[in-house]
Amino acid sequence: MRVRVLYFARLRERFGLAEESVELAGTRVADLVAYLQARGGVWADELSANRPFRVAVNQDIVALDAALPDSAEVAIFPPVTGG
Amino acid sequence: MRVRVLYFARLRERFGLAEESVELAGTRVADLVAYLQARGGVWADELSANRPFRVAVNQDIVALDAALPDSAEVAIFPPVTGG
Amino acid sequence: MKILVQAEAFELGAEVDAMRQGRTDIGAIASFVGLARDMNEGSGVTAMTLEHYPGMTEKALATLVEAANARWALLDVTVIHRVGRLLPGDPIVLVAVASSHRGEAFAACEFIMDYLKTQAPFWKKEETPQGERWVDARASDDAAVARWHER
Amino acid sequence: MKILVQAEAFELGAEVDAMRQGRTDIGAIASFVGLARDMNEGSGVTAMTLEHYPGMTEKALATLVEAANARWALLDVTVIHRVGRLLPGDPIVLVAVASSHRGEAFAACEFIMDYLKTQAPFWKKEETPQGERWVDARASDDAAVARWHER
Repeated sequence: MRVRVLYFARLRERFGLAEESVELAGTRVADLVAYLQARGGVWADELSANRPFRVAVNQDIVALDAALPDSAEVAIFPPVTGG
Repeated sequence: MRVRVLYFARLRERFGLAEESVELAGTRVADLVAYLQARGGVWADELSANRPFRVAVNQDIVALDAALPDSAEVAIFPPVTGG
Repeated sequence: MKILVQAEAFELGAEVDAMRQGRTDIGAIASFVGLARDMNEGSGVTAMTLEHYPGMTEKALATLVEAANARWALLDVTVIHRVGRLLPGDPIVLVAVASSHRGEAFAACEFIMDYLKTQAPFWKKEETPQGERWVDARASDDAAVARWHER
Repeated sequence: MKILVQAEAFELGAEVDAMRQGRTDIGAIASFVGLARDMNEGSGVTAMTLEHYPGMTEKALATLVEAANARWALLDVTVIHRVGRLLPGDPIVLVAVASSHRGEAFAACEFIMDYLKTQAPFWKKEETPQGERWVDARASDDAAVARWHER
Protein backbone atom coordinates (compact mmCIF):
# COMPACT_ATOMS: atom_id res chain seq x y z
CA MET A 1 0.00 0.00 0.00
CA ARG A 2 1.06 3.54 -0.67
CA VAL A 3 0.93 6.45 1.81
CA ARG A 4 1.89 10.07 1.61
CA VAL A 5 4.25 11.15 4.40
CA LEU A 6 4.77 14.75 5.51
CA TYR A 7 7.52 16.04 7.81
CA PHE A 8 7.40 19.26 9.81
CA ALA A 9 9.64 21.63 11.72
CA ARG A 10 12.88 20.19 13.13
CA LEU A 11 12.25 16.76 11.55
CA ARG A 12 11.66 18.28 8.11
CA GLU A 13 15.00 20.07 8.44
CA ARG A 14 16.92 17.08 9.76
CA PHE A 15 15.52 14.71 7.09
CA GLY A 16 15.98 17.39 4.41
CA LEU A 17 12.55 16.38 3.14
CA ALA A 18 9.07 17.94 3.45
CA GLU A 19 7.06 15.18 1.81
CA GLU A 20 7.42 11.80 0.12
CA SER A 21 5.36 8.86 -1.10
CA VAL A 22 6.11 5.50 0.56
CA GLU A 23 5.19 2.00 -0.68
CA LEU A 24 4.69 -0.11 2.42
CA ALA A 25 4.14 -3.81 3.24
CA GLY A 26 2.61 -3.35 6.77
CA THR A 27 -0.73 -1.89 7.84
CA ARG A 28 0.17 -0.05 11.08
CA VAL A 29 1.82 3.26 11.89
CA ALA A 30 4.56 1.25 13.62
CA ASP A 31 5.34 -0.51 10.30
CA LEU A 32 5.90 2.84 8.59
CA VAL A 33 8.10 4.07 11.43
CA ALA A 34 10.16 0.83 11.33
CA TYR A 35 10.54 1.19 7.55
CA LEU A 36 11.81 4.78 7.95
CA GLN A 37 14.12 3.90 10.88
CA ALA A 38 15.70 1.18 8.68
CA ARG A 39 17.10 3.93 6.48
CA GLY A 40 19.65 4.53 9.24
CA GLY A 41 21.43 7.84 9.92
CA VAL A 42 19.17 10.71 11.00
CA TRP A 43 16.12 8.49 10.36
CA ALA A 44 17.22 5.86 12.87
CA ASP A 45 18.28 8.60 15.27
CA GLU A 46 15.17 10.80 15.20
CA LEU A 47 12.60 7.97 15.06
CA SER A 48 14.12 5.80 17.79
CA ALA A 49 11.89 4.77 20.68
CA ASN A 50 13.49 7.20 23.14
CA ARG A 51 13.03 10.30 20.94
CA PRO A 52 9.84 12.33 21.19
CA PHE A 53 7.91 12.53 17.92
CA ARG A 54 4.24 12.58 17.02
CA VAL A 55 2.38 10.85 14.18
CA ALA A 56 -0.88 12.08 12.65
CA VAL A 57 -2.92 9.93 10.27
CA ASN A 58 -5.31 11.88 8.10
CA GLN A 59 -4.71 14.88 10.39
CA ASP A 60 -5.47 13.20 13.73
CA ILE A 61 -2.66 12.44 16.17
CA VAL A 62 -2.58 8.66 16.75
CA ALA A 63 -0.59 6.03 18.65
CA LEU A 64 2.01 3.81 16.98
CA ASP A 65 -0.33 0.81 16.92
CA ALA A 66 -2.99 2.72 14.94
CA ALA A 67 -4.08 1.34 11.56
CA LEU A 68 -2.76 2.93 8.39
CA PRO A 69 -5.46 3.14 5.70
CA ASP A 70 -4.38 2.92 2.06
CA SER A 71 -3.60 6.36 0.57
CA ALA A 72 -3.44 7.86 4.08
CA GLU A 73 -1.87 11.26 4.67
CA VAL A 74 0.65 10.59 7.43
CA ALA A 75 2.54 13.36 9.18
CA ILE A 76 5.54 12.93 11.46
CA PHE A 77 6.61 15.89 13.59
CA PRO A 78 8.15 16.99 16.90
CA PRO A 79 5.95 17.80 19.92
CA VAL A 80 4.09 21.01 19.12
CA THR A 81 5.17 24.41 20.48
CA GLY A 82 2.56 26.92 19.33
CA GLY A 83 0.52 29.36 21.37
CA MET B 1 -16.97 59.85 71.10
CA ARG B 2 -18.35 60.96 67.81
CA VAL B 3 -18.31 58.97 64.56
CA ARG B 4 -19.56 59.64 61.06
CA VAL B 5 -21.81 56.87 59.74
CA LEU B 6 -22.51 56.28 56.04
CA TYR B 7 -25.20 53.98 54.61
CA PHE B 8 -25.19 52.52 51.11
CA ALA B 9 -27.47 50.81 48.62
CA ARG B 10 -30.51 48.97 50.04
CA LEU B 11 -29.69 50.05 53.62
CA ARG B 12 -29.46 53.70 52.60
CA GLU B 13 -32.90 53.40 51.00
CA ARG B 14 -34.49 51.51 53.90
CA PHE B 15 -33.11 53.88 56.54
CA GLY B 16 -33.94 56.89 54.35
CA LEU B 17 -30.53 58.24 55.30
CA ALA B 18 -27.17 58.46 53.50
CA GLU B 19 -25.08 59.81 56.33
CA GLU B 20 -25.28 60.94 59.97
CA SER B 21 -23.08 61.85 62.90
CA VAL B 22 -23.46 59.69 66.02
CA GLU B 23 -22.34 60.44 69.60
CA LEU B 24 -21.49 57.11 71.17
CA ALA B 25 -20.59 55.79 74.64
CA GLY B 26 -18.90 52.53 73.55
CA THR B 27 -15.60 51.91 71.71
CA ARG B 28 -16.43 48.90 69.48
CA VAL B 29 -18.29 48.50 66.21
CA ALA B 30 -20.74 46.28 68.08
CA ASP B 31 -21.58 49.24 70.38
CA LEU B 32 -22.52 51.38 67.39
CA VAL B 33 -24.62 48.59 65.87
CA ALA B 34 -26.41 48.06 69.21
CA TYR B 35 -27.08 51.80 69.46
CA LEU B 36 -28.61 51.87 65.95
CA GLN B 37 -30.64 48.67 66.54
CA ALA B 38 -32.13 50.28 69.65
CA ARG B 39 -33.89 52.77 67.38
CA GLY B 40 -36.33 49.93 66.52
CA GLY B 41 -38.28 49.61 63.27
CA VAL B 42 -36.18 49.15 60.13
CA TRP B 43 -33.02 49.71 62.21
CA ALA B 44 -33.75 46.76 64.49
CA ASP B 45 -34.86 44.71 61.51
CA GLU B 46 -31.93 45.33 59.13
CA LEU B 47 -29.18 45.26 61.76
CA SER B 48 -30.33 42.14 63.61
CA ALA B 49 -27.83 39.30 64.02
CA ASN B 50 -29.46 37.12 61.37
CA ARG B 51 -29.38 39.76 58.61
CA PRO B 52 -26.36 40.09 56.34
CA PHE B 53 -24.67 43.48 56.54
CA ARG B 54 -21.07 44.65 56.38
CA VAL B 55 -19.28 47.34 58.39
CA ALA B 56 -16.23 49.26 57.21
CA VAL B 57 -14.20 51.45 59.55
CA ASN B 58 -12.08 54.06 57.80
CA GLN B 59 -12.76 52.20 54.54
CA ASP B 60 -11.67 48.71 55.61
CA ILE B 61 -14.25 45.99 56.19
CA VAL B 62 -14.01 44.85 59.82
CA ALA B 63 -15.65 42.42 62.25
CA LEU B 64 -18.19 43.55 64.89
CA ASP B 65 -15.62 43.33 67.69
CA ALA B 66 -13.27 45.77 65.95
CA ALA B 67 -12.29 48.97 67.74
CA LEU B 68 -13.93 52.24 66.76
CA PRO B 69 -11.44 55.13 66.78
CA ASP B 70 -12.74 58.60 67.61
CA SER B 71 -13.86 60.53 64.51
CA ALA B 72 -13.91 57.28 62.51
CA GLU B 73 -15.69 57.08 59.17
CA VAL B 74 -17.97 54.06 59.57
CA ALA B 75 -19.97 52.62 56.69
CA ILE B 76 -22.77 50.08 56.96
CA PHE B 77 -23.91 48.35 53.79
CA PRO B 78 -25.32 45.13 52.29
CA PRO B 79 -22.98 42.43 50.89
CA VAL B 80 -21.43 43.85 47.73
CA THR B 81 -22.69 42.95 44.25
CA GLY B 82 -20.37 44.62 41.74
CA GLY B 83 -18.39 43.13 38.87
CA MET C 1 -0.89 49.39 37.65
CA LYS C 2 -4.03 51.28 36.67
CA ILE C 3 -7.23 51.36 38.71
CA LEU C 4 -10.21 53.43 37.62
CA VAL C 5 -13.79 53.86 38.78
CA GLN C 6 -15.71 55.80 36.16
CA ALA C 7 -19.10 56.37 34.55
CA GLU C 8 -17.68 56.30 31.01
CA ALA C 9 -17.32 53.19 28.88
CA PHE C 10 -13.87 51.64 28.39
CA GLU C 11 -12.22 50.01 25.40
CA LEU C 12 -10.66 46.58 26.05
CA GLY C 13 -8.41 46.83 22.99
CA ALA C 14 -7.06 50.26 23.95
CA GLU C 15 -6.38 49.18 27.54
CA VAL C 16 -4.52 46.02 26.52
CA ASP C 17 -2.57 47.89 23.83
CA ALA C 18 -1.54 50.46 26.46
CA MET C 19 -0.18 47.64 28.66
CA ARG C 20 2.01 46.17 25.96
CA GLN C 21 3.07 49.48 24.36
CA GLY C 22 6.86 49.57 23.97
CA ARG C 23 7.42 46.32 25.89
CA THR C 24 8.82 43.02 24.67
CA ASP C 25 8.92 41.13 27.99
CA ILE C 26 5.19 40.32 28.20
CA GLY C 27 4.31 36.80 27.08
CA ALA C 28 0.70 36.64 28.20
CA ILE C 29 -2.21 39.00 28.78
CA ALA C 30 -5.34 37.51 30.32
CA SER C 31 -8.33 39.79 30.40
CA PHE C 32 -11.94 39.78 31.48
CA VAL C 33 -14.91 41.96 30.62
CA GLY C 34 -18.13 41.71 32.61
CA LEU C 35 -21.26 42.87 30.78
CA ALA C 36 -24.78 43.88 31.83
CA ARG C 37 -27.20 41.10 30.82
CA ASP C 38 -30.84 41.38 29.80
CA MET C 39 -31.78 38.61 32.24
CA ASN C 40 -31.01 37.80 35.89
CA GLU C 41 -32.57 35.39 38.36
CA GLY C 42 -35.16 34.44 35.74
CA SER C 43 -36.60 37.86 34.97
CA GLY C 44 -35.87 40.49 32.36
CA VAL C 45 -33.61 43.41 33.20
CA THR C 46 -34.05 46.63 31.23
CA ALA C 47 -31.29 48.62 32.95
CA MET C 48 -29.14 48.67 36.08
CA THR C 49 -27.57 51.32 38.26
CA LEU C 50 -24.26 50.72 39.98
CA GLU C 51 -23.74 52.54 43.28
CA HIS C 52 -20.37 52.58 45.03
CA TYR C 53 -18.59 53.94 48.10
CA PRO C 54 -16.27 56.63 46.74
CA GLY C 55 -12.84 56.51 48.34
CA MET C 56 -13.19 52.99 49.70
CA THR C 57 -13.77 51.60 46.20
CA GLU C 58 -10.36 52.61 44.86
CA LYS C 59 -8.72 51.51 48.10
CA ALA C 60 -10.38 48.08 48.02
CA LEU C 61 -9.42 47.55 44.37
CA ALA C 62 -5.81 48.58 45.07
CA THR C 63 -5.66 46.15 48.00
CA LEU C 64 -6.77 43.20 45.92
CA VAL C 65 -4.45 44.06 43.04
CA GLU C 66 -1.60 44.20 45.58
CA ALA C 67 -2.62 40.77 46.86
CA ALA C 68 -2.44 39.42 43.30
CA ASN C 69 0.97 41.06 42.80
CA ALA C 70 2.25 39.46 45.99
CA ARG C 71 1.05 36.04 44.90
CA TRP C 72 2.13 35.92 41.24
CA ALA C 73 4.91 37.46 39.12
CA LEU C 74 2.88 40.07 37.25
CA LEU C 75 4.15 42.74 34.86
CA ASP C 76 1.07 44.99 34.83
CA VAL C 77 -2.56 45.06 35.96
CA THR C 78 -5.47 47.23 34.85
CA VAL C 79 -8.84 47.30 36.63
CA ILE C 80 -11.68 49.55 35.47
CA HIS C 81 -15.15 49.43 37.04
CA ARG C 82 -18.05 51.54 35.85
CA VAL C 83 -20.70 53.18 38.04
CA GLY C 84 -24.02 54.81 37.21
CA ARG C 85 -26.81 53.60 34.94
CA LEU C 86 -26.01 50.88 32.39
CA LEU C 87 -28.06 49.09 29.75
CA PRO C 88 -27.99 45.39 28.78
CA GLY C 89 -24.91 44.75 26.66
CA ASP C 90 -22.91 47.55 28.30
CA PRO C 91 -19.50 46.62 29.70
CA ILE C 92 -19.34 46.93 33.52
CA VAL C 93 -15.87 45.82 34.55
CA LEU C 94 -12.52 45.15 32.93
CA VAL C 95 -9.56 43.32 34.45
CA ALA C 96 -6.40 42.77 32.40
CA VAL C 97 -3.24 41.12 33.71
CA ALA C 98 0.12 40.96 31.93
CA SER C 99 2.76 38.40 32.85
CA SER C 100 5.64 36.51 31.31
CA HIS C 101 3.64 33.27 31.33
CA ARG C 102 0.01 32.38 30.83
CA GLY C 103 -0.60 30.44 34.06
CA GLU C 104 0.11 33.49 36.22
CA ALA C 105 -1.91 35.82 33.99
CA PHE C 106 -5.01 33.59 34.02
CA ALA C 107 -4.84 32.90 37.76
CA ALA C 108 -4.33 36.52 38.76
CA CYS C 109 -7.10 37.78 36.46
CA GLU C 110 -9.65 35.33 37.88
CA PHE C 111 -8.41 35.96 41.45
CA ILE C 112 -8.94 39.71 41.05
CA MET C 113 -12.45 39.21 39.61
CA ASP C 114 -13.40 36.77 42.38
CA TYR C 115 -12.22 39.13 45.12
CA LEU C 116 -13.71 42.18 43.42
CA LYS C 117 -17.11 40.44 43.42
CA THR C 118 -17.03 39.94 47.20
CA GLN C 119 -14.79 42.74 48.57
CA ALA C 120 -15.19 45.89 46.47
CA PRO C 121 -18.04 48.20 47.59
CA PHE C 122 -20.29 48.23 44.51
CA TRP C 123 -24.01 47.49 44.53
CA LYS C 124 -26.30 46.81 41.60
CA LYS C 125 -29.90 47.87 41.38
CA GLU C 126 -31.84 46.39 38.48
CA GLU C 127 -34.84 47.79 36.63
CA THR C 128 -37.24 45.01 35.68
CA PRO C 129 -40.82 44.94 34.32
CA GLN C 130 -41.84 44.19 37.95
CA GLY C 131 -40.05 47.29 39.26
CA GLU C 132 -36.65 48.03 40.74
CA ARG C 133 -34.73 45.56 42.91
CA TRP C 134 -31.34 45.42 44.59
CA VAL C 135 -29.30 42.45 43.44
CA ASP C 136 -28.58 39.95 46.22
CA ALA C 137 -25.07 38.70 46.86
CA ARG C 138 -24.51 35.17 45.58
CA ALA C 139 -23.28 32.18 47.56
CA SER C 140 -21.45 31.08 44.38
CA ASP C 141 -19.32 34.23 44.57
CA ASP C 142 -18.32 33.42 48.15
CA ALA C 143 -17.46 29.89 47.03
CA ALA C 144 -15.35 31.27 44.17
CA VAL C 145 -13.28 33.34 46.60
CA ALA C 146 -12.93 30.47 49.07
CA ARG C 147 -11.08 28.43 46.40
CA TRP C 148 -8.13 30.83 46.60
CA HIS C 149 -7.70 30.24 50.35
CA GLU C 150 -7.24 26.50 49.84
CA ARG C 151 -4.31 26.77 47.48
CA MET D 1 -17.45 30.21 16.55
CA LYS D 2 -14.53 31.69 14.64
CA ILE D 3 -11.21 29.94 14.03
CA LEU D 4 -8.49 31.56 11.96
CA VAL D 5 -4.88 30.74 11.14
CA GLN D 6 -3.28 33.75 9.51
CA ALA D 7 -0.05 35.67 8.96
CA GLU D 8 -1.70 39.05 9.65
CA ALA D 9 -1.97 40.67 13.07
CA PHE D 10 -5.30 40.65 14.91
CA GLU D 11 -7.04 43.22 17.10
CA LEU D 12 -8.27 41.98 20.48
CA GLY D 13 -10.74 44.85 20.84
CA ALA D 14 -12.27 44.31 17.40
CA GLU D 15 -12.63 40.55 17.96
CA VAL D 16 -14.31 40.94 21.35
CA ASP D 17 -16.57 43.71 20.05
CA ALA D 18 -17.62 41.42 17.18
CA MET D 19 -18.61 38.73 19.70
CA ARG D 20 -20.85 41.01 21.72
CA GLN D 21 -22.25 42.98 18.76
CA GLY D 22 -26.06 43.12 19.00
CA ARG D 23 -26.23 40.70 21.94
CA THR D 24 -27.46 41.29 25.49
CA ASP D 25 -27.19 37.73 26.83
CA ILE D 26 -23.42 37.69 27.35
CA GLY D 27 -22.36 38.34 30.95
CA ALA D 28 -18.67 37.48 30.69
CA ILE D 29 -15.91 37.49 28.09
CA ALA D 30 -12.58 36.00 29.12
CA SER D 31 -9.78 36.49 26.66
CA PHE D 32 -6.13 35.70 26.27
CA VAL D 33 -3.40 37.10 24.06
CA GLY D 34 -0.04 35.35 23.78
CA LEU D 35 2.86 37.55 22.71
CA ALA D 36 6.34 36.94 21.34
CA ARG D 37 8.93 37.72 24.04
CA ASP D 38 12.47 39.01 23.68
CA MET D 39 13.78 36.28 26.00
CA ASN D 40 13.29 32.50 26.28
CA GLU D 41 15.21 29.80 28.17
CA GLY D 42 17.68 32.45 29.32
CA SER D 43 18.78 33.85 25.99
CA GLY D 44 17.69 36.78 23.85
CA VAL D 45 15.26 36.21 21.00
CA THR D 46 15.35 38.66 18.10
CA ALA D 47 12.55 37.05 16.04
CA MET D 48 10.63 33.81 15.66
CA THR D 49 9.00 31.93 12.81
CA LEU D 50 5.86 29.88 13.35
CA GLU D 51 5.42 26.87 11.07
CA HIS D 52 2.19 24.90 11.00
CA TYR D 53 0.51 21.93 9.31
CA PRO D 54 -2.09 23.50 7.01
CA GLY D 55 -5.36 21.61 7.08
CA MET D 56 -4.70 19.80 10.33
CA THR D 57 -4.23 23.08 12.21
CA GLU D 58 -7.79 24.29 11.64
CA LYS D 59 -9.14 20.79 12.34
CA ALA D 60 -7.21 20.49 15.61
CA LEU D 61 -8.37 23.96 16.78
CA ALA D 62 -12.00 23.15 15.90
CA THR D 63 -11.77 19.88 17.85
CA LEU D 64 -10.58 21.56 21.00
CA VAL D 65 -13.15 24.37 20.75
CA GLU D 66 -15.84 21.67 20.41
CA ALA D 67 -14.45 19.96 23.52
CA ALA D 68 -14.77 23.25 25.42
CA ASN D 69 -18.31 23.74 24.11
CA ALA D 70 -19.26 20.25 25.27
CA ARG D 71 -17.88 20.92 28.75
CA TRP D 72 -19.20 24.42 29.49
CA ALA D 73 -22.21 26.52 28.49
CA LEU D 74 -20.52 28.91 26.07
CA LEU D 75 -22.13 31.56 23.89
CA ASP D 76 -19.24 32.17 21.47
CA VAL D 77 -15.57 31.34 20.99
CA THR D 78 -12.90 32.99 18.82
CA VAL D 79 -9.45 31.51 18.26
CA ILE D 80 -6.86 33.20 16.03
CA HIS D 81 -3.31 31.91 15.66
CA ARG D 82 -0.66 33.59 13.57
CA VAL D 83 2.00 31.88 11.45
CA GLY D 84 5.13 33.19 9.76
CA ARG D 85 7.84 35.46 11.11
CA LEU D 86 7.10 37.53 14.24
CA LEU D 87 9.10 40.01 16.29
CA PRO D 88 9.24 40.42 20.09
CA GLY D 89 6.07 42.20 21.24
CA ASP D 90 3.99 40.83 18.35
CA PRO D 91 0.77 39.04 19.29
CA ILE D 92 0.84 35.32 18.40
CA VAL D 93 -2.47 33.88 19.56
CA LEU D 94 -5.86 35.12 20.70
CA VAL D 95 -8.56 33.12 22.48
CA ALA D 96 -11.81 34.82 23.53
CA VAL D 97 -14.74 33.04 25.18
CA ALA D 98 -18.20 34.50 25.83
CA SER D 99 -20.55 32.99 28.38
CA SER D 100 -23.39 34.02 30.68
CA HIS D 101 -21.14 33.67 33.74
CA ARG D 102 -17.47 34.31 34.45
CA GLY D 103 -16.52 30.89 35.81
CA GLU D 104 -17.31 29.15 32.52
CA ALA D 105 -15.65 31.86 30.44
CA PHE D 106 -12.39 31.74 32.44
CA ALA D 107 -12.24 27.93 32.55
CA ALA D 108 -12.97 27.45 28.84
CA CYS D 109 -10.47 30.13 27.79
CA GLU D 110 -7.65 28.56 29.82
CA PHE D 111 -8.69 25.03 28.73
CA ILE D 112 -8.48 26.03 25.06
CA MET D 113 -5.04 27.63 25.54
CA ASP D 114 -3.71 24.61 27.45
CA TYR D 115 -4.90 22.17 24.78
CA LEU D 116 -3.76 24.41 21.94
CA LYS D 117 -0.25 24.41 23.43
CA THR D 118 -0.02 20.61 23.33
CA GLN D 119 -2.38 19.53 20.51
CA ALA D 120 -2.37 22.08 17.70
CA PRO D 121 0.38 21.53 15.09
CA PHE D 122 2.39 24.74 15.37
CA TRP D 123 6.17 24.90 15.84
CA LYS D 124 8.30 27.87 16.83
CA LYS D 125 11.81 28.50 15.57
CA GLU D 126 13.65 31.30 17.34
CA GLU D 127 16.39 33.56 16.06
CA THR D 128 18.94 34.28 18.80
CA PRO D 129 22.41 35.87 18.84
CA GLN D 130 23.72 32.26 18.94
CA GLY D 131 21.78 31.29 15.81
CA GLU D 132 18.43 29.68 15.06
CA ARG D 133 16.87 27.04 17.31
CA TRP D 134 13.63 25.11 17.40
CA VAL D 135 11.73 25.64 20.64
CA ASP D 136 11.40 22.46 22.72
CA ALA D 137 8.03 21.37 24.08
CA ARG D 138 7.65 22.07 27.81
CA ALA D 139 6.79 19.58 30.53
CA SER D 140 4.85 22.41 32.23
CA ASP D 141 2.49 22.53 29.22
CA ASP D 142 1.79 18.80 29.53
CA ALA D 143 1.14 19.31 33.23
CA ALA D 144 -1.25 22.18 32.46
CA VAL D 145 -3.31 19.94 30.17
CA ALA D 146 -3.28 17.05 32.64
CA ARG D 147 -5.14 19.22 35.19
CA TRP D 148 -8.23 19.15 32.99
CA HIS D 149 -8.35 15.34 33.03
CA GLU D 150 -8.54 15.24 36.81
CA ARG D 151 -11.67 17.33 37.09
